[in-house]
Amino acid sequence: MKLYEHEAKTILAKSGIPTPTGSLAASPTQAKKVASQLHPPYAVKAQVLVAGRGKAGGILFANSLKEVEKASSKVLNMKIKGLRVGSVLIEEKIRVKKELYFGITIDRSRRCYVAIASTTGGVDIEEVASDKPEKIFKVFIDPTLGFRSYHARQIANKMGYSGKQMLRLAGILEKFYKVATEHDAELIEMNPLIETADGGFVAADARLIIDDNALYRHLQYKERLFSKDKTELTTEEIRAKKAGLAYVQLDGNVGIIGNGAGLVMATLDAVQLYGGKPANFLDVGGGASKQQVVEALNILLTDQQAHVVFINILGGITRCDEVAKGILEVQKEMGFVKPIIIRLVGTNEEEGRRMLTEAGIHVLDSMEEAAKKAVDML
Amino acid sequence: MKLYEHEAKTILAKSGIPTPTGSLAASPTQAKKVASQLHPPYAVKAQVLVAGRGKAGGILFANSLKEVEKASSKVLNMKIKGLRVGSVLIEEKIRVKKELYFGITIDRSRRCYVAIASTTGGVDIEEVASDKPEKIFKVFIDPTLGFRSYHARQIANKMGYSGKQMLRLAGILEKFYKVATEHDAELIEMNPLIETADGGFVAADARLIIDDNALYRHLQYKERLFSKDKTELTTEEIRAKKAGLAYVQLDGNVGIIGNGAGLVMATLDAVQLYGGKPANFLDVGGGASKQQVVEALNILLTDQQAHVVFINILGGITRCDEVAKGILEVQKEMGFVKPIIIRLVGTNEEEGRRMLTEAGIHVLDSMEEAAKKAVDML
Amino acid sequence: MGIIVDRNTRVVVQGITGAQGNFHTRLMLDFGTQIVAGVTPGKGGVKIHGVPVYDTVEEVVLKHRANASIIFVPAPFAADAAHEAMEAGIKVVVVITEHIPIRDSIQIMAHAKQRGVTVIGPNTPGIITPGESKLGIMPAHIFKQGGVGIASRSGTLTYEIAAELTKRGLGQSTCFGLGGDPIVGLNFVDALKMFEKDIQTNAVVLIGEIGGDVEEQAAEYIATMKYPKNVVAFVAGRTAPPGKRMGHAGAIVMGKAGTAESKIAAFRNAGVKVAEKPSDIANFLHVYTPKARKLEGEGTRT
Amino acid sequence: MGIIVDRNTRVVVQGITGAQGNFHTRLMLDFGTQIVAGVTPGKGGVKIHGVPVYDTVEEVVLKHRANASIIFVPAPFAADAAHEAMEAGIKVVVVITEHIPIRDSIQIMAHAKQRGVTVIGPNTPGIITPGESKLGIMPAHIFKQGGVGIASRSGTLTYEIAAELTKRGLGQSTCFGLGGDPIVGLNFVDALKMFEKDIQTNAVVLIGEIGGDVEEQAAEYIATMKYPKNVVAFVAGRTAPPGKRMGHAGAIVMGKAGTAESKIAAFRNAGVKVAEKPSDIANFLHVYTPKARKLEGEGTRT
Repeated sequence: MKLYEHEAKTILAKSGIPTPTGSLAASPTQAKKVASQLHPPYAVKAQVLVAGRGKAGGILFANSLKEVEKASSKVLNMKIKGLRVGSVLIEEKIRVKKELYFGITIDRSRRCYVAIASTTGGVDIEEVASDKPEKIFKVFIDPTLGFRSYHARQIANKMGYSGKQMLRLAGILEKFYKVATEHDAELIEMNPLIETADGGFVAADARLIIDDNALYRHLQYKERLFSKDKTELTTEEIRAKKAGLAYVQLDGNVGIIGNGAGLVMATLDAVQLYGGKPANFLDVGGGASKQQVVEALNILLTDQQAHVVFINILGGITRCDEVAKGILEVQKEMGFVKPIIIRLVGTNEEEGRRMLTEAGIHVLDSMEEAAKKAVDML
Repeated sequence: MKLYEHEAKTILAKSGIPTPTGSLAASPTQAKKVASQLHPPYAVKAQVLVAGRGKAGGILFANSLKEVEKASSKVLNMKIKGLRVGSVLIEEKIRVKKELYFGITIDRSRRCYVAIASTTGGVDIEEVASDKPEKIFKVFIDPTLGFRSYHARQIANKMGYSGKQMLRLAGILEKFYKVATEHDAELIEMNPLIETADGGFVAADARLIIDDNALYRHLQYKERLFSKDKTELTTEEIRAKKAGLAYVQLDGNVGIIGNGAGLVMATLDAVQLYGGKPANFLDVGGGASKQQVVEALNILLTDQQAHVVFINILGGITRCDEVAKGILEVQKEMGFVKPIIIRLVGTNEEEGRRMLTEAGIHVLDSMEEAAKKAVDML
Repeated sequence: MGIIVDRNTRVVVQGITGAQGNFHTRLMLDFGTQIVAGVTPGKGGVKIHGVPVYDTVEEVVLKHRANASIIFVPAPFAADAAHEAMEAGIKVVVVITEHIPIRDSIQIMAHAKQRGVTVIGPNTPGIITPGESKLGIMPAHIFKQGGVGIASRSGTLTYEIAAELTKRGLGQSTCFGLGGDPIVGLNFVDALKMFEKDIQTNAVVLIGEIGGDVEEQAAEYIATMKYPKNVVAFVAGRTAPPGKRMGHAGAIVMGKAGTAESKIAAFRNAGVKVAEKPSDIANFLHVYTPKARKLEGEGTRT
Repeated sequence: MGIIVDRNTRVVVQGITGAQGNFHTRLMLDFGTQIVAGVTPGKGGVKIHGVPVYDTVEEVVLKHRANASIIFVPAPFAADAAHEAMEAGIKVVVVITEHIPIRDSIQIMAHAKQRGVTVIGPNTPGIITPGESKLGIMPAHIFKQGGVGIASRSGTLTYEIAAELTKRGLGQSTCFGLGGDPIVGLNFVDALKMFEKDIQTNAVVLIGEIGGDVEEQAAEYIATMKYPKNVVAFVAGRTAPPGKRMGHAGAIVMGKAGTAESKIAAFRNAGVKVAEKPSDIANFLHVYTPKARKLEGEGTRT
C-alpha cells in the first residue's frame, strides 16, 4: 500500500527526522492560508500515488501567497498519469546544498532488506545505479542484527561526511530504519534527502510503501485498501480487489480471465503472440467460487475496450463445474454482450463442459488454440 | 533492581496477564478500606524485597474486614530479614486447583535466557530442580529467535495442559516473556502461577529483578537506585553506592577495603583463614579517587562492628598516592578511632608509602602478612 | 530418486485441521505420501483421515521421526510454524501459505540458512516426485514418473506444462514451485544444482516469470558451469507493464529490472532454448533430449 | 607463542579518544602492542599518540588489516562496537567495558558464535602475552615471559598472583581475564583447551570466584580428559554470603549454587591442587611443574 508524501513525512517527523515545515491543502484558498503561516519561498506539491510527478508538472514553486494560490489552482486541476490531484502539500522551500538519496527496500537475491544511499539524489535511483554505480552505497541488512548505528555511520561516512555532520546524518538514517521496520516497509525512500546550506539534513520528499501482506499489523492503513481516494487503483481494480481477484487494467482489446498468476500471464503472452492485445490481467486465483467468476466476467463485459473475452481455466483446486456455473449465471442475468472464448480443463472438467455445452457454449481444450481463436474473433 | 510484588503484578496486569484483584495499603485502616471493595476471603501480604516472606509469617489470610485489619496490623509491625514492612498488599484469595511455576532468567553456561516451568509451584524452584528434576521444563531461548508462541505451547503442553486451556496458558507465557525483555529482567517469576478451580490461570505472586546495568533504559526505576524505601539496601550500602563503591555488609569484626572484586574477596578469605571474621566487602574499584577512599574509610570507621580496618591496595589503574591522600585526609579530619592495617603496592607505590610513612603510618608489602596482622590486632 | 522428497520422506502437516490442510492431507495420502502426523495447536489428540494430530512439531519429530513439513497455517501464524518445524529438526519445509509478510519470510530464510534447512515457498504449490511423494496441492494425475525436472515460479502454469509433457510421453523426476513471493527459499540455481546430481533427471525445465533476477542468475550459472543437462525455459509476462504486480507478489517489473525480455535474452545468450508458448517445451525436449525418451518406459509405476 | 594474541596481532582500539582508551593506548604502545588504528565515531582524522583514528572499524580493517579489537566504549554503545568489529571481520574482540546489560552481551555472544569470533570479556582486564602483545589494562611490569598460562575471573587478584609468580621466577605464557559478568565470551574449559595446544605453556593457573559453574565445568573437563598439563586453582569468595553480588555482576551465590565450597570440592575431586591463599600457587607450581623452571630462562626477551 502506497502512502501519500504528506503521510510519509508526518511519520518521519514523528520519529524525529527533519522534514520541511508545511501542511496539506485541498483548495487554492486553503493553500494560501497554509502558506500564510510559512516563510517564503514556497513549494506546492501535488499529492498523488504515482512516481514522476515532478516531470509531469506536479511540483511548482512560489514566492508570494498570490503565487501559491495560482500554483495550487493549477496543480489541483491536473491529472497525473490518469490520477486526479486531490490535494497539495504547501511547504517552505529548502535551501539546498546537495541532494542525496536514502532508501530501504528488499533484496530478493540475498533475501534481506537492503539500505541504499547515494550522493546523487532527487533523480531515479535505478538510473543512478546503472549509470554511476560508484555513487551508490549499499548495506545488506542481516536480519539477526538489523541496521545498527555503525551501519548508519558507515554509509554517512562513505557519502563523504565527517565529524558531527556524519553523526547527525547517521542518526537520521538509524531513525529511518526504525520507521521502515515498524511500518513493514516494502520500499521507503527520502529522495531527495537534502543537505541544507547550514549543514543540516531534511527529507524533502518521502515515499513509503507498506507490504500489503503485513497490513494486518497496521490496521489504520488496512481499512483504506478499498478506498479510491487513498489508493492509486481504478474503480474496476478496487471492485476486483473487493472480490478477491487480482486485476490489472491494460490497454488492449482482448479481455482475459484465468486462474493462477503464471497461467494468466502466459495467456496474455499467447494472445499477443497471435496478434491480439490483452485488455487486462485477471486472476481468479485458486479455488475460485461461482461468485468470483461472475464478478470477474462482469468486470470484463462492462469494459468497453475489451472486444472479446477469453477465459482460460486449468482446474487444480479450482473446479470446472463451479466456473461453468458462474459463466451460466452471467449468461442468464445479462447475456453475453461480446464474444466469449472458453478453455476449460482439469478438476471436474466433464461436469463443467457438459453444463456449458448444454447451454450452447462451445468449450476448447487447448490454451493456444483458444488464444488463436480469441484473436480471430476481433 | 528488585521490584516489589505489587509493582511486578501491576506490570503483568498491564500486559494482559491475570493477577488477583487487590490493592496496596500502608496502614490497617487503609487495608480494611481496600478489602471492603473486594470479595472475601482475603490475603494480606507483606511487601518486602527479600525472599522467604511466607515462612517468616509475612503472608496472612482473613475472612472478614476485621480480620484483615488485624492481620495487616500484625504484618505492618514486622521486620522480615531485617527489613521493615512498609506496606501490605490486600487481595482476594484465589481458589487454587494447582500451583505452578514459570520464570525466565539467565543461563550463564549457554549464554542465553532460559524459560523454566514446573508443575510444582509455590516453593523454591531450585529445590524442585534438585529434588524432582523431572518436574522442571526448560526452553533455552535462542537470542536470534526469541521465545516464540510455539515455545510457550511446548511448555504448556509438557505441563500437561491441552486444548483451549493449553492455548490460554501459552498465551500468558508469551506475554510474560515480552514483559521480561521489555524490562531487561535478570529474573522474572510467577511463583505460584495458579491454575484456578475454573481452569483459568492467575499469577498469584510475582517477582521481577531488573538488570542494574540496563537501568539507563528504564529511567523510571533508575531514579530510585539510592532510595532506602525502594531497595533492600541498608543505609551504609546506599551511602557506598552513591560514592561508587561496591559494599556488602557482613557480620564479622574486621573491616576490609580493597580494589578489585576478586582481590577483596580473597582478602576476606585470607582474614578468615587467619582466624578473623570479615565485617564487610568493600571494593573501591579501579582508579579510585581520594574522595572514594575517604568515603570508604568513613563507612568502616563508623561501623561499630568492625574493630580493625584492613586496607589492601594493589595499584594497577588505582594510584597508591591517591589512596594515601585519602587515608591521610581521614586521619586529619576525624582521626583513626580504631587500628588500621595498610598494604599498599603497585602504581606510584613509593610516593604513597612515603606520604604515609612520613605521617607515621606503617605500610606492609604482603597481603597475607597484613591479613595476619589485622587478625592479631583484634 | 528425484530431488528433495522421495518415498522415504516422513511428512508432518502443519495446520492439518484447517479446510485446506484437511483437504490436501487426504489428496496427499491418496497419492501415497507418507504423512506421519499433523499439528494444530490446541487440537492435539484428534485424528484427521487417520492421521494423528499433535499440539507441537517437537512431539511429532520425537514420536514419528518426521523429516519434512508442509505448512497450511494462515499467514499471520505461518512464520512461527516454519520456525517451529526448523527448531524441531525438520530439514525440508514446504510453505503453501500465501500472503506471508516479507519481514517474516526474511527471518524464516535466515533461520533456515543457520540450520541448513531447505525451504520451498512461501506461496508455492509444493513439490512432487511422481511415484514417490507429493508435498503440495498440485493435481497428481497430470504427472508421471520420468526424466524431466521442473522448477517453476508459478502453479497453474506448471500444471499446464507438466500435463502437456505427460501427454507427450515425457515423465518427470521432480517438479516444484519456487513460490510466487519476492522472498522464497530456493532459486533456479539451487534447482539446477540438485537436478544435476540426480541421476533420474536428464533434462530440466525452468518456468520463470517477470520480477527479480533468478532467471538471469540461472542463465549465468548454466553458461559458466557448462551445465551438462539439457535445459528448456519458459518466461511468462512478456506483456506485463512496469510497476504492476501480476497476481504474484513477486511478479513485478521495477523500472527496467525484471522484464521478460531481459530474462529471455539471458537464457538465449547462455544457449538455453526458450519456448515462445507452453507447447513448445515438449517439442524442444523431444528434439534435444534423446535420453529423455528412454527413461519414460520406467515411469509407469505411479 | 602463548594463546589468542601474539606479536602479529594487529589491534584497533575502539573508543580510543575517551579517557580510558587514550590512557591505555599509550601504555599498550609502550608495551609494544601493534596498535594499527583507533576508532571513535565522529573523530575520524585525528591522531592519538601517533595512532590514526577512523570513524568506522570497516575502514581500519580495509586500510590496516586489523585482526583484533579492544573496546573501551561506554556501556550503552559497547555492544554496538563489538558487533561492528565482528561484522568488519575482526576475530579477537576484547571488551574492557563494564556494566554492559546482559541482554546486549547475550547478543554479542550469539553473533560471535556465528562468525567464529573469540570474545574476551566484557568487564575484563584483557589479555597479555608477555614479550609479545597486550590488549588490556593490566600493569605490564608485573608479568614476564614464561610457561604458566593464567585464566582468571578477576583483575586485581590476577595481578597479585602474577606478580608473585614473576617474583618467584615463574614467567607466564598468556594471562587473561574471562570477565566479571555473568555472560562472558570464554570459560575455563576454552582456556584449558587453548593452553593445552600451546607448546610454550607447561602449567595452567585458574583463578575462579563464586557464582556460575565454570570452575565445576573445568574440573570435570580436567578429570574426563586426563588433562596433560599441571593445573593449580584458586577460588575467591569462601566468605561470601548467598544472594549478594561481591563487586562483580557475576560473583553471586544463588541459593546453594555457585559457592566457593562447591568449586573447591570439584577441583580437588578432579585432582587439581587448590591454593588456600594466593602465595600457595607459586609453591604448588614449583613442586609440581618441574618443566616450568626450564623455560623461564628464555622468558627474558620482554
